[in-house]
Amino acid sequence: MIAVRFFASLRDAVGTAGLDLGSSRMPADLDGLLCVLRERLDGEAYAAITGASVRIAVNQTLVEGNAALTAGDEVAFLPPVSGG
Amino acid sequence: MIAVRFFASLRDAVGTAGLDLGSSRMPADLDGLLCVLRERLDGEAYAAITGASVRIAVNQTLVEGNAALTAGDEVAFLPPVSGG
Amino acid sequence: MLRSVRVIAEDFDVGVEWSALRTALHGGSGAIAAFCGLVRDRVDQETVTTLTLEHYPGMTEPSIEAIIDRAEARWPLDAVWVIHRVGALSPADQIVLVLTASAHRDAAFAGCEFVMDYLKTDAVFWKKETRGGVSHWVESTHADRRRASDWDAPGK
Amino acid sequence: MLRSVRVIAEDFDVGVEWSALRTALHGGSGAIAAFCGLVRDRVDQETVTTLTLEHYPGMTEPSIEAIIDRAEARWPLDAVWVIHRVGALSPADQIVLVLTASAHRDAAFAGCEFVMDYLKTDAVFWKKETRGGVSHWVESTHADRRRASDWDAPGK
Repeated sequence: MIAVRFFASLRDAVGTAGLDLGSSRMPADLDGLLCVLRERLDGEAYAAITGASVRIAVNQTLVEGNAALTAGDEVAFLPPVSGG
Repeated sequence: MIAVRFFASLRDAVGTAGLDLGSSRMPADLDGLLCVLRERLDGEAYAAITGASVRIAVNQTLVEGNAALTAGDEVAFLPPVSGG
Repeated sequence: MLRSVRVIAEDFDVGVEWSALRTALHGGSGAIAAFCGLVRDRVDQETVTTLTLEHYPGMTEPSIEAIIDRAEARWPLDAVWVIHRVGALSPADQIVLVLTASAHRDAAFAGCEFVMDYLKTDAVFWKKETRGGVSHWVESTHADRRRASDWDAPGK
Repeated sequence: MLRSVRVIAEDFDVGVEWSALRTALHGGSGAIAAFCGLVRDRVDQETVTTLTLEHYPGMTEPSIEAIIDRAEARWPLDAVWVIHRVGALSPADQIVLVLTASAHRDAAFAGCEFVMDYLKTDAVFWKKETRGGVSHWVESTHADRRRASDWDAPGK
């Protein structure tokens, strides 16, 4: 199972803070996870989480491009940050 | 009477924090005051208070060059400052 | 180097932090610099009622540690302490505190400013501002990003 | 603009000053910067035992006010507070505190650094350092004077 998390504006866009994916079909990598999310989310929400400024973290580490996933991984969709 | 004050390294050089000048002969300006001090101080002390880096304040305001003095004025000899 | 990174919901007491830092310093430190960000009551002529800060526990702290690592590699710092609040804040509330210490003031000031600049652009926080009755997510500004990238300019 | 200039022999409590400043600020201030200078225990490999600060009452305070005037003319500052101690200080003692507040952090930081730089070169204080059993008067360094004069460079 993969835990998917959406933060801040992406949580608002998706309508939930997180989803658990893969109890039936476990995605092998990020690209596979995005395919599952495209089925699960409405078009606007999917567009939001795949926006150019969105970064993806696997187990709290930023990844670029595709990345393999294993059961228990946490995948987070992060909109642009703003601290301080 | 003119109150003359020496600060920090100049106080050490002159050996006193201040002198009251002019009970007998009141200097009319800074140049006159310096003449009186040349008589009163030893050569090393006079050299110290007339050093290139020494600034002079009359009544707590820096002055450049000569300046008229009147009774009750306070003339201070200030070595280079260093705060903070 | 002394370091402390705390992401907390409750308010912090600058006096308490200051005293703790001074107690922990060795005698070679001649300079402490501090910065604190506060919630402003107005932005673009509109009254701000709430600023809500969100973070990603387990990712936010390392993102701050990474900023401190870069500051430590760049200046001879004796200490860098960062406290960053999360949750719903009101105008005049304290948001963030950065304390730095060094032998000399140039490193203390530069380290403090550097950490603040990158907290704006690289630390994993999100801000939602409620003003004029409307809530919206705030992104770091172009000016924020330029301030941060300026640290890589030659001569800095 | 809120301003406070104090030249005092006793120690100051940064927490008390910080709280007083925050209470006095209006809600438009989003940034507080602070700097505190401490007596270092060693200078040039020698143990420092005492740092004695002397001032010229009646002239020192206006010399600090003049520095604050220049900072106020240059940046949109909501507050500048300066506390400078005089008398005999020991290693780790606090010497000086500068607090600035502004709507944004760039002005708060710049104002704080500017005031500190000119306190080193223009404020009427003298410092006598006792180290290795010998006392000598300390002058502001060439680096101090360059830091101060750099504020007049184009582009600052």
